[in-house]
Amino acid sequence: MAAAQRGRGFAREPKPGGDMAEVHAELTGVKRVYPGADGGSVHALGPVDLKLARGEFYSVVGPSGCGKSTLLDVLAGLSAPTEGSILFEGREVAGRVPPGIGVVFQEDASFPWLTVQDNIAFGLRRAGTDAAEVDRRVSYAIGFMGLKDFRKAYPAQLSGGMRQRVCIARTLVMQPRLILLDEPFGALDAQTRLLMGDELLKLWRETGATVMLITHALDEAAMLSDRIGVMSARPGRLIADIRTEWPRERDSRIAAEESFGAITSRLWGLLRDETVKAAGMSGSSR
Amino acid sequence: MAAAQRGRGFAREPKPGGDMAEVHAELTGVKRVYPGADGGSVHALGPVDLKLARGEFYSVVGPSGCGKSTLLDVLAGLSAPTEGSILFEGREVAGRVPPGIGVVFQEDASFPWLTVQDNIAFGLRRAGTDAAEVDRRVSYAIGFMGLKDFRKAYPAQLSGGMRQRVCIARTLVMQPRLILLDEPFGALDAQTRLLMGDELLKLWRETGATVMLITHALDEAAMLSDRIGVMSARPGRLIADIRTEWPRERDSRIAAEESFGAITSRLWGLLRDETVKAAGMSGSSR
Amino acid sequence: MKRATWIRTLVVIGFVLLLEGLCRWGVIGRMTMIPPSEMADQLWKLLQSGRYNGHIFETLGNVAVAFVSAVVGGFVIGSILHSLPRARRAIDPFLATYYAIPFFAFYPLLVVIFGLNAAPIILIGFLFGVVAMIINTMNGLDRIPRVLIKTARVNGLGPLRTAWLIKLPSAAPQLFTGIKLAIAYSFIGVIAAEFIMSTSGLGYSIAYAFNNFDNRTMYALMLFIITLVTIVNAFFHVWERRIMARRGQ
Amino acid sequence: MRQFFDSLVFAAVLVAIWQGLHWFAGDIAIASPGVTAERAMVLLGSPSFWGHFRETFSALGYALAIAVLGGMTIGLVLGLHRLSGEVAEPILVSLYSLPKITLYPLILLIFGLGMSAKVAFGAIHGIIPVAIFTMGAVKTIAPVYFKTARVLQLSRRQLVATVVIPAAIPELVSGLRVGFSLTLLGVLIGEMFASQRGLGFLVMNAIGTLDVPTMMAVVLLLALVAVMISAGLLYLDRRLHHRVA
Amino acid sequence: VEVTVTHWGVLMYGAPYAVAIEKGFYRDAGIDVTGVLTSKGGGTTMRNVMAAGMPYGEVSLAAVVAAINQGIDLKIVHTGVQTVGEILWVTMPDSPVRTAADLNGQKVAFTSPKSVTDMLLTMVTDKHGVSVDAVAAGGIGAGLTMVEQGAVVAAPVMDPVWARFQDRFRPVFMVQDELPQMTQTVGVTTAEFARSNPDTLRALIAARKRGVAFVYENPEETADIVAKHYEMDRDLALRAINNLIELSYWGSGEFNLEAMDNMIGGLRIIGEVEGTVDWNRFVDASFLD
Ligand SMILES: Nc1ncnc2c1ncn2[C@@H]1O[C@H](COP(=O)(O)OP(=O)(O)OP(=O)(O)O)[C@@H](O)[C@H]1O
Ligand SMILES: Nc1ncnc2c1ncn2[C@@H]1O[C@H](COP(=O)(O)OP(=O)(O)OP(=O)(O)O)[C@@H](O)[C@H]1O
Ligand SMILES: [Mg+2]
Ligand SMILES: [Mg+2]
Repeated sequence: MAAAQRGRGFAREPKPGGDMAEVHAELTGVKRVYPGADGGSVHALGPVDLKLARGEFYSVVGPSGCGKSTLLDVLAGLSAPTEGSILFEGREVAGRVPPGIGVVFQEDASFPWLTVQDNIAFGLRRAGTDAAEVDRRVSYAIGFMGLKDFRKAYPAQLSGGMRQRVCIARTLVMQPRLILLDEPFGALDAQTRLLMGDELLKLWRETGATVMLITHALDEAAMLSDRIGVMSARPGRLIADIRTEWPRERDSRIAAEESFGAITSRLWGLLRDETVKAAGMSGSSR
Repeated sequence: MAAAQRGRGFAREPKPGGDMAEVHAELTGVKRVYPGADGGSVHALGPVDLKLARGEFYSVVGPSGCGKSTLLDVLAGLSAPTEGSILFEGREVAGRVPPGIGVVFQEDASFPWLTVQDNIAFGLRRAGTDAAEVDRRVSYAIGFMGLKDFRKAYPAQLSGGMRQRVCIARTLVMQPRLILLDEPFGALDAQTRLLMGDELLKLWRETGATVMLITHALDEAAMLSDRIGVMSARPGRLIADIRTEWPRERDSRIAAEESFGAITSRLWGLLRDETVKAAGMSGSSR
Repeated sequence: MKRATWIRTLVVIGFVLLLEGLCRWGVIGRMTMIPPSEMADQLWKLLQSGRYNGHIFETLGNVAVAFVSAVVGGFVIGSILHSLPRARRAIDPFLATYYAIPFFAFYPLLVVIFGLNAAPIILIGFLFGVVAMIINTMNGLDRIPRVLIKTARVNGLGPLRTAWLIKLPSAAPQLFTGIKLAIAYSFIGVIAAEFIMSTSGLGYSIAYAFNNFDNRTMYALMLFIITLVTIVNAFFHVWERRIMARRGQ
Repeated sequence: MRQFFDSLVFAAVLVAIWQGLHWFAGDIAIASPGVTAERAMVLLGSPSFWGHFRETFSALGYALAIAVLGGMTIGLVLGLHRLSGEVAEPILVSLYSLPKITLYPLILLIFGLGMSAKVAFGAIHGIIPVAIFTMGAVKTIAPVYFKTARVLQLSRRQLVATVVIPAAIPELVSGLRVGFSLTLLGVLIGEMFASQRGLGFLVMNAIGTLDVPTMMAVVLLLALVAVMISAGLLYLDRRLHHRVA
Repeated sequence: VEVTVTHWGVLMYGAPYAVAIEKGFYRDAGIDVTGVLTSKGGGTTMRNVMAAGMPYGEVSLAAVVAAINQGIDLKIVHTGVQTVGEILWVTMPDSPVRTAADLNGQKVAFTSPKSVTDMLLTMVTDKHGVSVDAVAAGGIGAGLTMVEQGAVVAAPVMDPVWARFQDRFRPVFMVQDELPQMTQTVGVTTAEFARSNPDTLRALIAARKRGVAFVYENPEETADIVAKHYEMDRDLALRAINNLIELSYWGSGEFNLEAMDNMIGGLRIIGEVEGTVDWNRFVDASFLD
């Protein structure tokens, strides 16, 4: 089925397997300092060194406020790093979002004044894609995301989970080669996350894109990723890098496997120390 | 330490161990139907039969919108059941909140116009407790909840987790014998939940109260409870009852134990079917 | 909702009947108020005779011009102030006080600047309406979720297209509130200005009728304005509901 | 502090525009800032001005008291009782946008002259915005507060006094800001028509005798007082909203 | 109690009342007049009279007639200002316009439609057979400003405003020189009050009469009193009072039916009155002595 849909779905070009060693995006010594209140400054991130291989599913976990969204922002070119360099497909990312990157944000970013299908078509229309092609891709995305009955609905008529699906579809129809997702299921309950995770895996396999997923839920990270980065409390640095060694064809049923328990336990352990640190300062931030 | 504080802390009377078999609250054939839009009706809950033993830590998990909050509302007397009877300490609960029940809600219910200490003292003052006693209990609660440095702060100056602590303290100073918590840590990240869970266990041991905790997070339920009820998709019914057999003296470190993995796996398994069902109708609800 | 509409209709009818009764039984003297039925009757006659058409059209024209310029001007000023937070904070206390200043005192000034035509009246209507629009424009722009702007950047939109495609629709609910208030205040300003200083228009006609003890005409015109305002309000109410219902608000 | 300075700069800009208008339009239309200020100082030194001032502001005080107490009561009742709120809201909004000056003859016929008419006219300007804001505030109080109150066994009176009103206060202050301005406007308009005392009367008199400096001076003083009161309310407003945000 | 005087604080109708209050003439007559109600004039003042605690006041004749025409039961108990002669039209000093005849084809201001100035302008232009483009300015101030700005060539003015701007404008014509005498204001009360309180009325009228006499005898002191009550510049008040004394502006109260008919004639021209007014029904001279 996946083979039949290639070329008319989300995938830009057939991508058999992919060379896992090819570096798709690279951060070197990236630091981000925000100007704080009262003339002070907030060191939010880094220094971070990170290489994402093409076609890899990479997750980032870390305590609240540790700089995960900041990491995503600088990687996507939405804010410039204070220090360090970011390469995407070999070219420097400097404060502009390079084509080929798609972002699903932590907050609900659906446009309340557009229907589901207009939301999904938004980026394509702005890019000047011809109408027939827009229709084709949007229909496909709507079908894939299980939004068929809601194509004419407005976001307010949808549940949080369905709105998030709209945002994912809006990103995917642009056929990005690097997909950044910032806690896309943050608003959902554990059970719905499970389903959405399976869908995300399917997508990832189909498009052959590189995925970076930011999440709070340790089991989600353990279930979905090829590799998990654990971040320290603010200023966020990558303090561990865990490979799951899951097969490419997988879904949430791996939660029943023994190695899943091992991975989560390790994550819990790593995070306990960081949590205690972060909690100590939780009163001042947020 | 716990022994020394008895009588001046949250506990109404020394409660050594407690007779686990004594029924504290009992729901029989409870059903709740809401009047829906356009003259229809929404069958939100039941029929549910449930017995809570005095001093027990009971958790409820279930998919979003399955009726968990509705269960809490009818048990607390905040809304009357459409059918069935509810007994608390042997007396019928009929649409009024009986004294002795404390509730921590899913939403942030701290009063933004009161300082932390006034928030916590709120219920006591309204009940006409004398000032010295109010001071004593509030000071104790503030200490216990780690809010010492924030007694004069307003909720807006606190993080979500600390605000939730304020709400818990406000409930506990009333010395309820049955504490109902509706996803009290819903807004927090996994790491902070961990800490809060440990605090909750400490409290439960100290007060000897019966606790019913509603949560989305399966690992949280597995980690904290004596017994876990699993709810079906709406209309919520209790489809499983899992005993953890944890010792009374426990904390989050039990997550490292093997039986923890077994319990979560079982919960995941039970929920997968329910989740699929719930997702099928997720478009219509919420 | 249906039920509320019914009850509201009944309440209004009941109130009118009560007034009718009070006037007819002489509890309210004829010099104070005439029965609503007579007001309506007189209004009908006035409208048929066409004697007040000139005044009516003049006032409506003035309100329309004042309203449109208040909306456009308020939007532009609001957008500019929004992008200059420092200027905005400096001006805030003045905006809040604005309605306490009797603009009518400046009518001679306005006549000098604009000449003796409708412009001074329109300007007062504009001055009344524009601030509501400014405030609500700024509110609307304040409330645009940052993530939507980020989305625009990810889609490679420039500042102009971001403003047109993202900011404007996103701020629409507050802009709408501003528009509603602007029309109300334009009405209030124009009619008050006419009432106090002008030599024509509905406001003037009411003042004139008052001066000449012509209670029937006065109340007929008052009824006309009340009805007109209610209709305009209802129109905006329905329109707003339509737009907001889509967004589920 | 910086904001205060900025506001002063803005005020200076206004004065510059004023001076420009004066040069353009001549002194029968608009007195220069200098002359106005001079006249204002004279007024401030004259006891009769303070009589007018007291008159206006005591009328404003009564009107505001009626508007606030009445508006809050109406708003509370309508906000707490959903059906009556739904019934009343469009009516209130219609009344809000009604040019109330058209009701002036009616007020005069009912209340006669002097203080009571002024107060009534001020109050009808102010009461509706206060009621609308209060109702809005009460309606948007999070339902969880009402649940909390029930769990804590509050009586109906305790509920209103210790939960509903405090929760609604930030919005109430916003309503009060609008209500204050409109009430003052109402009182002034009332004084402009039929009165022998008050600042509105002074303005109208000055217009009548074409005493432009006095007219401008009174308006200036009025504006200054209004700005000060309003800035106070704004400060309160910001603080209260800040606490909630 | 309070009496009502139209344009109190603005125009000079009120000077005798100010004197009567200040010099204690009311007190001597046994009435405690504490203040004066006023308003912008016209029907508003008439309504004020009826709404006031004591329904008595001096109001423009035009407003009284309007009220009478609406069927209100009023009694005119004395006359006030017996002339509209103090009104004049002015232009810029360097203007070529010198007489009423020169206004032909020009833009000329009056205050508001169907006001006294509207009426007078119509009567004067009719008299000279000239046609002007009459413009409603909305007020005295607006009219003068328009003259300064060149929007109209002439605008109406009267004391004390005229006293303030005497040096800046030049008269084109004075109504006094152009038109016959017309009664401007009258003392009015409700028929009910006239019936029940004849003595009060008599006392009120007598006190005013003393006030009028005082004004003519002591312009200087009157200026002091008016300046105080009107909160007006003293020199300005004196100049205005002297101007008006020359015109015999304030009448002692006696009726001059011809002057009243002249006013009615004017009102008829501008369509404010139809037919004649039967003074017998409304005038009650019995309180004058
Ligand atoms: N625009 C900004 N200006 C100043 N400080 C900022 C800004 N954005 C973020 N911060 C601060 O930087 C730190 C990291 O923020 P960030 O949003 O990256 O954290 P996060 O890991 O995504 O948190 P969460 O898990 O809650 O989403 C926080 O302390 C935050 O307060
Ligand atoms: N007052 C109400 N009127 C009508 N329907 C309601 C009402 N309250 C809840 N419902 C419906 O009843 C169902 C159960 O709601 P409830 O809030 O109990 O679910 P829940 O399990 O607590 O969900 P969540 O996990 O999202 O908190 C939902 O479908 C909801 O839409
Ligand atoms: Mg984040
Ligand atoms: Mg719930």
